[in-house]
Amino acid sequence: MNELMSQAIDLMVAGMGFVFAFLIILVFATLLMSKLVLRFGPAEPEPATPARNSRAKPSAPSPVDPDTAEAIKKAIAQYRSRHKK
Amino acid sequence: MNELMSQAIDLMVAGMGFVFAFLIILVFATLLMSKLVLRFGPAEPEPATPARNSRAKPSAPSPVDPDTAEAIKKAIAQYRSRHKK
Amino acid sequence: MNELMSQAIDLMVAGMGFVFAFLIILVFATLLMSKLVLRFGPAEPEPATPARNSRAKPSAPSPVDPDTAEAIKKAIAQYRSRHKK
Amino acid sequence: MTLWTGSGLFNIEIGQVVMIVIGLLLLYLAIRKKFEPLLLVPIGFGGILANIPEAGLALSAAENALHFAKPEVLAALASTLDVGYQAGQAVTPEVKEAFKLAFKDAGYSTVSAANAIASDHGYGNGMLYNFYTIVIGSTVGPLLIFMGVGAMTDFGPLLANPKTLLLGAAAQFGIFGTVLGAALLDWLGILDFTILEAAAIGIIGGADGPTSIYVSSVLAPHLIGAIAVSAYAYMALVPMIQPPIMKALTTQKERAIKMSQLRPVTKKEKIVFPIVVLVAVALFLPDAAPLLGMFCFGNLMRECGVVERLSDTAQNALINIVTIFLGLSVGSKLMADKFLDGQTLGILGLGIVAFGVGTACGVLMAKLMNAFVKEPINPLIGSAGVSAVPMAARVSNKVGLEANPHNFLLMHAMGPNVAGVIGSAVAAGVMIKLLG
Amino acid sequence: MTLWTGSGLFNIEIGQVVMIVIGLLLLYLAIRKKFEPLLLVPIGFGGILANIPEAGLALSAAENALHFAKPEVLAALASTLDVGYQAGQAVTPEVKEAFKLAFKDAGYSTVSAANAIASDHGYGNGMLYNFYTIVIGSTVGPLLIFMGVGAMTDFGPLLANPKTLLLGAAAQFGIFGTVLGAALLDWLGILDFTILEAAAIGIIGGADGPTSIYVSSVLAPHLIGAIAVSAYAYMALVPMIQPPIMKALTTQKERAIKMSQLRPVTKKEKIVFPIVVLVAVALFLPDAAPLLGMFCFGNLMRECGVVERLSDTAQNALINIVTIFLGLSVGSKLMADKFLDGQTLGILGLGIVAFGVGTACGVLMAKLMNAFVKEPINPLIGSAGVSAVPMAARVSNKVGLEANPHNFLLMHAMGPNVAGVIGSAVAAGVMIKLLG
Amino acid sequence: MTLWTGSGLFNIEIGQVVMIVIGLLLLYLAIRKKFEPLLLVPIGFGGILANIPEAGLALSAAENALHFAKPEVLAALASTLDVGYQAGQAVTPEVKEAFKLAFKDAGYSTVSAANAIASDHGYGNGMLYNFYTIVIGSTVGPLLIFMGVGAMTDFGPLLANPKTLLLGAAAQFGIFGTVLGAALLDWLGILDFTILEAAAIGIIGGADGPTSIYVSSVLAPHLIGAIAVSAYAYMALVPMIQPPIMKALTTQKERAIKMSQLRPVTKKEKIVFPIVVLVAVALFLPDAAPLLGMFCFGNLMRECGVVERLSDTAQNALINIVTIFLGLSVGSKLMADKFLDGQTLGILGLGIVAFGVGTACGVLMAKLMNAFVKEPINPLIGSAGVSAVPMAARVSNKVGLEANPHNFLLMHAMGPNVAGVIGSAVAAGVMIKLLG
Ligand code: NA
Ligand code: NA
Ligand code: NA
Repeated sequence: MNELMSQAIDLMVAGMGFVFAFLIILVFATLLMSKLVLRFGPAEPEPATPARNSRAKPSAPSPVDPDTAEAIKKAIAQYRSRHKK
Repeated sequence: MNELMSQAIDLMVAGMGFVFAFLIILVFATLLMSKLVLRFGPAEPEPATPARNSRAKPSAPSPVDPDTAEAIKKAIAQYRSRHKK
Repeated sequence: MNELMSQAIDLMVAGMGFVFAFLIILVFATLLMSKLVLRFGPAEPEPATPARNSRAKPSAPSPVDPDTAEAIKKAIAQYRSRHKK
Repeated sequence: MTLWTGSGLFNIEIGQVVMIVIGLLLLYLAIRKKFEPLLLVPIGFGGILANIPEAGLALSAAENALHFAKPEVLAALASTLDVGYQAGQAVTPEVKEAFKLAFKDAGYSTVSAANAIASDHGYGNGMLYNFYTIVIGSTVGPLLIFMGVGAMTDFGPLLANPKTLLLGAAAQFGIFGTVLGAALLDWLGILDFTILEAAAIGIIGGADGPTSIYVSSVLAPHLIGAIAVSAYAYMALVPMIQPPIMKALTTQKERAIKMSQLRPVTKKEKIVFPIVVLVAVALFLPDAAPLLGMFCFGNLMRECGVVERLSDTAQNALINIVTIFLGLSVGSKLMADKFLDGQTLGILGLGIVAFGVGTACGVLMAKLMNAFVKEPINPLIGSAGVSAVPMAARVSNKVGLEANPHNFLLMHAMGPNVAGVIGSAVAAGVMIKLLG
Repeated sequence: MTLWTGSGLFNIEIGQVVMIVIGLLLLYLAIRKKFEPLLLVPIGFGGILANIPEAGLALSAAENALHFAKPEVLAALASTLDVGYQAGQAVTPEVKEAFKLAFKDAGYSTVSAANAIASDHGYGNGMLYNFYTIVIGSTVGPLLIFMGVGAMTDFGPLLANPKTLLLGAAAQFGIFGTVLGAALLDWLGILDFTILEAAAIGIIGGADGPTSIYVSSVLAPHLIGAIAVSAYAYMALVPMIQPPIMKALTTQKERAIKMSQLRPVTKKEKIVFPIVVLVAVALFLPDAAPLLGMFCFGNLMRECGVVERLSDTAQNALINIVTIFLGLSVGSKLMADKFLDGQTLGILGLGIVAFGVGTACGVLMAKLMNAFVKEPINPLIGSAGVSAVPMAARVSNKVGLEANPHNFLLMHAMGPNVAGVIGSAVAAGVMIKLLG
Repeated sequence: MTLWTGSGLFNIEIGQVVMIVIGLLLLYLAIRKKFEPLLLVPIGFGGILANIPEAGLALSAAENALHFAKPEVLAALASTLDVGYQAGQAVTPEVKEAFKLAFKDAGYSTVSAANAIASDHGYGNGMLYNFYTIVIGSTVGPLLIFMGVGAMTDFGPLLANPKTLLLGAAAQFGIFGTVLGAALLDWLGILDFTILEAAAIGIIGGADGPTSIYVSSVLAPHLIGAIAVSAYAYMALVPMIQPPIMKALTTQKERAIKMSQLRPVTKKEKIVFPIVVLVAVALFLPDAAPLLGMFCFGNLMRECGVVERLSDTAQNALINIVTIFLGLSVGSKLMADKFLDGQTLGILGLGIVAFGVGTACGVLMAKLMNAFVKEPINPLIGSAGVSAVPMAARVSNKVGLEANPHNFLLMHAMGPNVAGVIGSAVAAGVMIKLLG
């Protein structure tokens, strides 16, 4: 087994060891944080919003959220139809 | 009285003197400018718009001014209510 | 006739010659391209959109195209009028 | 094992812990207390990043090289930094100190030479150091913010009543009074300041973020962190700082003075005004040209009505992008060795004095003017002269309403409010002219 | 007192006064007369800023150092600039001249060395100088504008009738004809031009802002101010310049020619076209690759339909930001010593010739083509070949309507109009290839 | 004639033809097949630009000078690059090779010196070279993208079920397994890799674009083109790569496991979480500070609710601008001599292995966790741990629906999905710490 091979194995051991260590710490830190926040803080629950966390979403630079935009479009369409007749 | 002290006093005298001199000149320049503009220019009065000159306003990158936006929102709300029934 | 003059004439000959050569090639390349595309591609004709290709158009950073914006404005105006009475 | 010896926990110093806590405090104030969040969120976060041990995000390539202090690298740097060190010589703390000191006092050419050598040895500038160099070191950041602010500013109320410019002038006593205060602290031997430092601290009295950052980056870059933080913090505290002073200096009767409706201002006047200011600057104070020039440019783009798209960008995309980098860059100066000393406390103390003096002088100036003008000015709008746009104007309005529920001063206060911005930019120009 | 001796009024030179007036004139034309305001507002304002006495906003660190000419600084610069000056020697106007001349003729390395020395002595680059170096010196600014223009351009009409590309070719005679004109002025001894200057002036005939700025920044940076100003000014004047020429060269009957409705163009063709252009450039004219490459990239982003958000940004936030800095940078070249001489008048005179020749050749080419093609072309669309998008196309349409109220040429004119953009970019590439 | 001898057709090399075809292929995949178009359109286009013969858009000033190899320029460069060449000596291909090799191995100072000399002789950096230096060379580009991604990321699902972080950890086996794979190829003598190259290739397993670009720019810049392309390509192929593996490793019964509705998460938790992550990074892995710091900063701006305008800009204008330049910069590394060799094939091969291993380990980890936790986890969400946000989570959801039409896993899969981003950033930090 050549040197690169052993380096790679060392890197894997150290790397995965550290990744797990770090994320396990983070699990406990997060659980603790949530407990503290929920203990001392008015609970104003608010559902996780999946729609927004796509990183590739082609959102144009406008702050209007999708369904408002949707509504605007409908409103306009309707306005136009009313406008024609 | 040490040297820094005297420097500070000199700075204050020069500074405030200049600030007043400059802004007094600006007062007269502005009065003159307004007189000239109003003399030779069709007077199309237009009220100062306070709403826009907050520098900290979290205006999203949209050219729509607040009350138009307001109106849009109302329009949508109204559209929706009409839409439901 | 001085040297600059002859340089200018050379530049003109070479330049216009090349410009024409290049754009003539481009004419044929484009015709060929169109033929190929229209041959091997489902033809989904779509009219050229003049409205958008003004380079100086002061389009605010919003994806709404002019006449939609137009419509929005009208819609709002109308809403307001309805709102007043 | 490298991972452990290279970890933060293993290397962290007490100073860094304190600074990280301060960063968290700034985030708390910004997010929970709404203290100028647009700046204090990036500043606070940048402060934390700058104090992550071993990461060296706020250090130049050379500083990172000196931190790790490999003998061969030190040997390579020795001649450039003019430090007596031979290859192979032991790297004692004293040696590292000597190198760091030499680098701190080095001039432009030496610094770039040292950074080049460090780069040759594989060290790079920290991310925040690059941000600082590009955004603040070049002074372009504050100027672009100022351009955006100009594009958001409506001079209408000022044009309707130009004499309120004088209120904006009077409030600048806050700046120079604070310089005097700093000198006093120095005289009493409580703290040491140079005139440059005193002037940079004074600018806090301008109650204007970009101006403070611009001036301190020119006169005393090492204080920029403390100065920017106290400037923004006190701007957020204006609603608490000003009212007592305003009430103490005015009678109920004065506070109840009603001011006549402002005349409408024509578009033309608004277009010509920034050009008038620019010409005045060109003729009388070239050193204020960068600040006021960009401010007027932004305002002209706003008012001229033919470059809407540029004005929109200056007010939104561009100013936001610059704000993010400016905030992180200021945060990069929140480092233990520079921030945790008496001067910072002095700066925080003097900062509140600055706001107080500015407020008081604005109010008194208004009362003084009432001795001369026919139709009286409500002295409460004088306090708006410190700028802190638009907070200070809102305060004038609020206090006015308490005195007389039918007395709306907001529009009248906007005049001195924006005048204060011009005033402190002029004061900044004078300081840079005389000291820079 | 420093403030007075350092004031603008005390130091202003007549040249600067004139240039400031010219800046104000540009602002007037841009705001009141709507002359290409997106560019001329920043250019005019930048021109004023560049001429504020003592501020040195458009000067490099070294130029600022030479302006204030402190003996010790001159001594430090002497060896680098290779000027015979010993420390202590009196600083006569001649000495200052010698230094300035030496700096003007210095190469890249010498310039950076001199600036480094000036920085060591506390002088910095002016704000506008930095903008110019980054935005135009690197040529990135015009290229990004060109990318944005590509993202705003619809090649549909051109694809529907590709032979109109030839009209875009013919109009480029405006460019080379102007080069000839400049050479003629030189021959007649009226003005002196080098071939580089003549070529840079000729590009005004391209009637395309970014192309003009790009070419002059490569071939004759010292003329960039005059060239950009006259290019944009004449683009705004197209509705006045073109119609008489168009009418003079066409009969009423020709002007009334109706052209058949353009065929619809498929999305696919629009997507493939920019790639075809790019490949043609790669094969035949690499020197046009930066300009046409970015143009095609912008157009591909627009048409491909899968990167809407990038296309939006290229058309708005990004192009606006670059436009602001590009305009100010061009303005920084409106300095008295460079702008106030015969060449500028020559450039303004030749510029209008360029537009005229281009217009004429476009029209004549259309008439020539009518001798060969079966269905006739209305010669009025030939004038659109000078580009000046979309103004020139609108002019063709307007003149056409005068001749025949039912004759809408706008769509037909858009073809040669955008072809003109490609044509002048190709001409630019040829010039850079042969002279650059 | 210059135009012909300078044309692309006359000078093009076979390698460039192949690379241009590859660029066109990338555009086809991006536009027609929707393969991560936001990155692959700019990368593909940049690749074509970089391979335009004679244009030298991706070369530095010195490389351009060496390409044209004028004797006097070579003579000027000889001493700096330490190549034995006298003025006047014939310029043989060997000589050019010698110069190019010397430049390739040169350190920072030598490179800048050589570029300065080339600039003195009128050569300039290519446009793409400048983009690369500023955007990737400084590492700022990937970091800003990461900030924007943070501003688009919702940690809600992760906070509702933090133990899914472990799935994000397990999936990182993909990274280190690939390093092992590369080492194996080297051991078997099939290809040669250094440990740095192997590590950079491994990061493809992180299935995260900016992280891959950041790590390879630090560890193996010459491979950045191949690594970025294969990372983005495989991210687009996730819907094809993952399902078979997921099905092979799970029983129908496991895939049908229903998971209980996630608890609602409070705004406060979302605000505090990025700060918790930042502190953990500061304490345990400073080398991940740039990546995770910017990521957390973006997320804090998103969640804190007081800097909406900054968050909007980070998610739109800023990230779009950076994406355009980042893509073109990556494309500039798609040059024949660097891309067309065995290593690239190896990288493409290893890349798919990386995704496979990561997917498998994520699924297996989920099954392992089921042995310990009371309420069972559906192992299908384990595969989302590779990140590739949000594609991988959608895949988990889709496969889950096939097994049980009433089983919506999307929200549950978003937890490990974003955990995977943190996981690979941590892995990146470890690699840079141990090898960088
Ligand atoms: Na102020
Ligand atoms: Na043209
Ligand atoms: Na990952």
